Amino acid sequence: MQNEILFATLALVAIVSSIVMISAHRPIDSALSFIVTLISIAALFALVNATFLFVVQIIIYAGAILSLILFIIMFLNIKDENLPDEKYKNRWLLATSIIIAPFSAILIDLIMRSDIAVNGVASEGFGTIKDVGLNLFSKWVLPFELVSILLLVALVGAVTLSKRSE
Amino acid sequence: MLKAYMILSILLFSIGVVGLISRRNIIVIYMSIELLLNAVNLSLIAISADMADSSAQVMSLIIIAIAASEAALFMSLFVVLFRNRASLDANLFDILGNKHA
Amino acid sequence: MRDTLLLGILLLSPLVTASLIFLISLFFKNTKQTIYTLLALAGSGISAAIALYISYHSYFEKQIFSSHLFTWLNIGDFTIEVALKADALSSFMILFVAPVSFLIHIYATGYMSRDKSYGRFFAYFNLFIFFMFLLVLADNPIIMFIGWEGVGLTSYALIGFYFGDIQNTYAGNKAFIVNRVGDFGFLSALMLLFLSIPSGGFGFSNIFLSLAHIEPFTLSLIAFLLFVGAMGKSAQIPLFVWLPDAMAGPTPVSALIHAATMVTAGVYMVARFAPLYNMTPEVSLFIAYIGALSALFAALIATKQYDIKKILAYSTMSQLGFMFMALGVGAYSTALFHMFTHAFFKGLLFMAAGAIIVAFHHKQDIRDLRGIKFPKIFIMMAVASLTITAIPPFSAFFSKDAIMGALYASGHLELFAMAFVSSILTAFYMSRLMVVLFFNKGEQVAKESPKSMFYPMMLLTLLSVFAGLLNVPELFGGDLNFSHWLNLADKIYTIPHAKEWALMAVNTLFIALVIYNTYKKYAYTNAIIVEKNYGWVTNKFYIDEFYNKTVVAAIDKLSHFFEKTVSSFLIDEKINLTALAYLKLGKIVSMTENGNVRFYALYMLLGVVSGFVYLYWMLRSAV
Amino acid sequence: MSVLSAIIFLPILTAIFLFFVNLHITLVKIVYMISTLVVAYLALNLYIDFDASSSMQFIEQHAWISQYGIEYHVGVDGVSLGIVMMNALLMPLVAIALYKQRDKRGYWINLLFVQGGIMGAVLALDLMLFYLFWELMLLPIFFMIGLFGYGKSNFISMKFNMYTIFGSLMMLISILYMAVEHKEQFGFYSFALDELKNITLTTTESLLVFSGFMIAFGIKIPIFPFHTWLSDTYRSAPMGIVIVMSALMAKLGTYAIWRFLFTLLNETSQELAPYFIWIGLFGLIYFGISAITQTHLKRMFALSSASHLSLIVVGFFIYNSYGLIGSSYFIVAHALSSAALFLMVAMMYERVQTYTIDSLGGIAKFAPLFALFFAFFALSIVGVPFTAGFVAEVLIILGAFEYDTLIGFFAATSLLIPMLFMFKTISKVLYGETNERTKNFQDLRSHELLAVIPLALLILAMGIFPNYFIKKIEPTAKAFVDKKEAVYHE
Repeated sequence: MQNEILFATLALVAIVSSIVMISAHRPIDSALSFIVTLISIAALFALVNATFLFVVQIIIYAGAILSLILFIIMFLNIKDENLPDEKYKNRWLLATSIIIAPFSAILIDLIMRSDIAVNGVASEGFGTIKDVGLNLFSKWVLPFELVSILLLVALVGAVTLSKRSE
Repeated sequence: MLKAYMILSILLFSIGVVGLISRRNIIVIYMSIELLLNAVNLSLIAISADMADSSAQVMSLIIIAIAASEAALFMSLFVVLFRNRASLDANLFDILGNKHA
Repeated sequence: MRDTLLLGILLLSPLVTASLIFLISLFFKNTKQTIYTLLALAGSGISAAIALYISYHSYFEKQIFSSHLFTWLNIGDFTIEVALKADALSSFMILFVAPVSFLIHIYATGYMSRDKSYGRFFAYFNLFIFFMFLLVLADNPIIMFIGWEGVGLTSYALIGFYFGDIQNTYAGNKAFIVNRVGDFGFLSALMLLFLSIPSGGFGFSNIFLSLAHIEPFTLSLIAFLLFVGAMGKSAQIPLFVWLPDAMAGPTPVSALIHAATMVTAGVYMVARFAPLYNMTPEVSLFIAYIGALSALFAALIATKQYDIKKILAYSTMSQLGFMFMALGVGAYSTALFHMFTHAFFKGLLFMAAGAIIVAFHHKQDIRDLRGIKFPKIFIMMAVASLTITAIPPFSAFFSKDAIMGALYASGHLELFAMAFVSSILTAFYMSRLMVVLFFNKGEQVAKESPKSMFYPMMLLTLLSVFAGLLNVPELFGGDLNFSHWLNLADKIYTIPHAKEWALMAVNTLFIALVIYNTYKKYAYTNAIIVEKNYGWVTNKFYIDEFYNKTVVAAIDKLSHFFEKTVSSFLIDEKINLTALAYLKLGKIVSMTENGNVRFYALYMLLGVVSGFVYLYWMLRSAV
Repeated sequence: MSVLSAIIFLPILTAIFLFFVNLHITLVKIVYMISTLVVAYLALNLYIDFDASSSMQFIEQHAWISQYGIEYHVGVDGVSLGIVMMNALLMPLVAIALYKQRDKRGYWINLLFVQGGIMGAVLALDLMLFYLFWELMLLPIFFMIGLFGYGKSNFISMKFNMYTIFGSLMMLISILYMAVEHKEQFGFYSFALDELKNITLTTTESLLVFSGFMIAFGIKIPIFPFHTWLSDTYRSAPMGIVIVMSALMAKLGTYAIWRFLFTLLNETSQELAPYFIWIGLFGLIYFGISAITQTHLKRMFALSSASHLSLIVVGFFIYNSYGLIGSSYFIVAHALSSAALFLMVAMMYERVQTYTIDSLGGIAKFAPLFALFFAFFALSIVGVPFTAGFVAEVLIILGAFEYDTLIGFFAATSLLIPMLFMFKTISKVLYGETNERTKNFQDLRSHELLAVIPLALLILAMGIFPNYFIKKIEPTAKAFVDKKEAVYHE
């Protein structure tokens, strides 16, 4: 029961903050509410014993990525006149929501009606760093290596892009 | 519990899509994309917990890594775009269309 | 073989000389006129000689010359032979057509001698008589039609001969177009005729044998349509409008076309189809009425004309009206006989007019030509005028009087009355012309005409005087040689001699009175100047204007309507609009491809959602 | 390889050769001349060898795409022979007359393509093959108008192509439908004319299939109301193409009606014939009257062609041997006359640089030869005696009278209406006063004479001795009429 209440609260927070994120006019507001979303998602991870991912989520997303965003916002020194004039923002939001509503509704309906839960019994130490790490370096070693290359490429790309062209 | 997680994931995903399409501010668009990834991560974690298999967690770990690299690229892109156009309006970047042909 | 040779040479010598003249004049610019003269005269001279030979044999020995050249067309039952046949009627036609043409040729060598286009003129001229011979000698109506059309075509070229002035060309156009209206009727009639007769060839003799098989309505329709053709060619109401304008051509052309050849083709054609017309009395009567109306109408207009050639043109139309009256009441050979004499005196009149025109520097208005001194021409023209007014004993007295007698005897007194009035009017306008020209004070003295113009006129004068003797009625002790020779399906009218004498006397008396009065009015006065020259009669009853306002304007309007309204506006614009709509639609659709990635994402979303909804719906209905 | 294949493929192969081998323009013209002359020689041989007592002959048949029953199947009969002859004859003459005016390789290459395309379309007896050639002859025209045309040539060439391709696609649908029906009824695909005529269709089906074909042919001819591409296209197109279009391609439309519609959908065609006769008669009068007030010479002749083509359509649809022979004869006669007349117009344009009728005049004064031929060809279009057109018109009118008296009268207006605009044109162009433009008008040069004299002689020969030529058409007509009778008695 406690878990359910906790889940409900966190879900509500995640949804509300993400709605605020997509509808805020200024990017700084979006970023701040996005942090809230990310943290609540991290908490939801923790709720299902994914402790390692919980930590990763907090550190990488809420920590690194979001601070990068905030840093960029600051760095670019965005003024109000630099922001796009989104006159029809609300209409767009409404219209897109209506469009996507059936999509969500159908998926929810399907999930509600189907019996997807396996209810596996978690072993000791499930979701810990050891568990995930073993898995990562045994079964998933190739994707891991590929991701490292990807990160390298991204690094190089980022440097190249932001270099001023002569 | 799994169903609840899935539904939440779907909702967050939908909100991300709405933001992605509706907003013209590229920073918000970027954040919407991150939200999509997070929604997926959420469902992966939920499934992982349900099946008691940590492979899905590895997947989401990889997704987070990819998101990080993406973030790096996006940030440099923002810098370049803002430097060139002095604006964050996604509508300005439409050289794909036939207007400039 | 002899027949083929004779007829072939008769027919081809004008064609060959015409082609030669054409080629020479086109490719050798500095050819001497003499060569053209020789060729032209050779062409028509040979024809004339053969024509006389044939007529001689036909008249005295009742020979029929016929020749089959080649098969023109042969499709199943439809066989058209190019065959020539000189029966009595054809021989009679060539008897005056060929010699008169020859005389006009000689005359033309003088008349045209200073013209730069001398060669071209004779090329057309010879071509014209070639077609005329083809018309007259053809043994089936299709070949006749070819000649018929060819005559119209060459007359177009001849009327528009002085093409430097576009008006002349338009006159030619008018002639051919109006003629073609007639041809439309003619050809339609031939088609109906061909389809109505049972198979077995389309020669005249076969047609006449089969006439009995045709149902009466079709027969009347055919007869009527044939006459439409004749109307066009012989300038009868309502297709006469081309005739006065046709005076735009050189005078020899007027003499050739309007005296001996082209305009008489209609009369010839009706006479040729005499068996047909005998079976359709109502159409015949219609012809008679048209003829009477034309005669009266033309004579009336001629009384108020001032152009010497136009007076003669209307006079031609009027005389043709007489002929059609005679044809209408079935007096075919009488009509043909009038045509015969008409060829001489009208040819002479035109030639004399031409001589005057040449001598007086192309003045044609009789008000400018008052009191000219031109003694030789005067004598000849006087003879011709007396002939046309039917004063005895000149030739037209016999021919016209026979027509009057036939009209009277046929019982259609209204026709007779109209003919009588026309005849009186003829006397008036001819004597008016003569008196104004020669019996007035004036200083204009002409040079002598060239010999080449003079001698043909001399010969025609003699013929005008004496040609009547060839068909003297019984009344004067003759025996109607011509009528017996022609042997057409005439209706024979007999009236008591006393009545005939009375008619003749009254007629002649009236004519003499009119001539006397005209002399009194116009001789040595300025009556012709003060005469009112406006009003309905002078303006030809505004017929030209009427046609211009109705037919011509209507066609122009219709053309604009078709082109601007129907084609452009109703059809093309709508089609272009359809194309434009697609273009607009394309623009609208391509607006979606605006290069803005989030729109692409939106489309993707739309696609995904619709896919989802569709799958879901399928799933639900499957369950 | 039979003579027909040679006639079809020689021009196409020559064109491809010229396209890939970059020769000097003079050499291109020489190769063009050689190729067309060889085709003309082959066609002449064909004409001589053509057996005047039978209908379809010189048949050549090879399997091609056997899976779908598409064959290479060609043959010639009395009607197509005329078009083949005209195509073979006109192409070298066009070059003789115009060789000084055009110095672009593409011009001559495209003309060769057109020639091959027309030959193929005329001779094809397999519907797929026919469709292929039918499209093949369109494309070069598209390029030629676009590349060498006058005025808004891009728009016009687009419009022309849209129009014709729309029609062709309708036809393609009909062809495919028939092939599929054949598969359903007989178990195998076939596109052969002889096979497809055996299938049975319901009334609705045959009406739809008929309309598909008829739209394609009607646009190409053009019949009312598909004519609005016509005058613009003629005005804009370069003269070589105008000649091809008026003399050959438009005729191909009428020919195709006869060859395909009357064979495949005989009964439907006969049922619908009255409507098309009236459309044709209406077109005859409509186009003729429209032409009267035209001021642009090429537009006027375009409408004049359309008027006569409507008469040809009437001739075919009246469905008797006079009409058929008349129309076939008219196809040839009109091809000669209109090609010659357009050649004259091209020569005139070279000298005065204008097509406006009102700005001309008095040409006859300094250029008697030009005037003679111009007037002669114009008159031959009107159909005066001794020209080929007269014979054809008489036959068509006779056929029309046999069909129905009223229709006969309307058909006989073809004596009147063309004359109105033609005489107006002759007068304004040749006669009257000379003006600035026409006062230095040079008479025909010898190479131009060389081009027009054969045409003039042929027109005369066909007008004076028609029987010799008609004998070649007659068996075809007879077979056709027999077939009609057979349907009639069923």
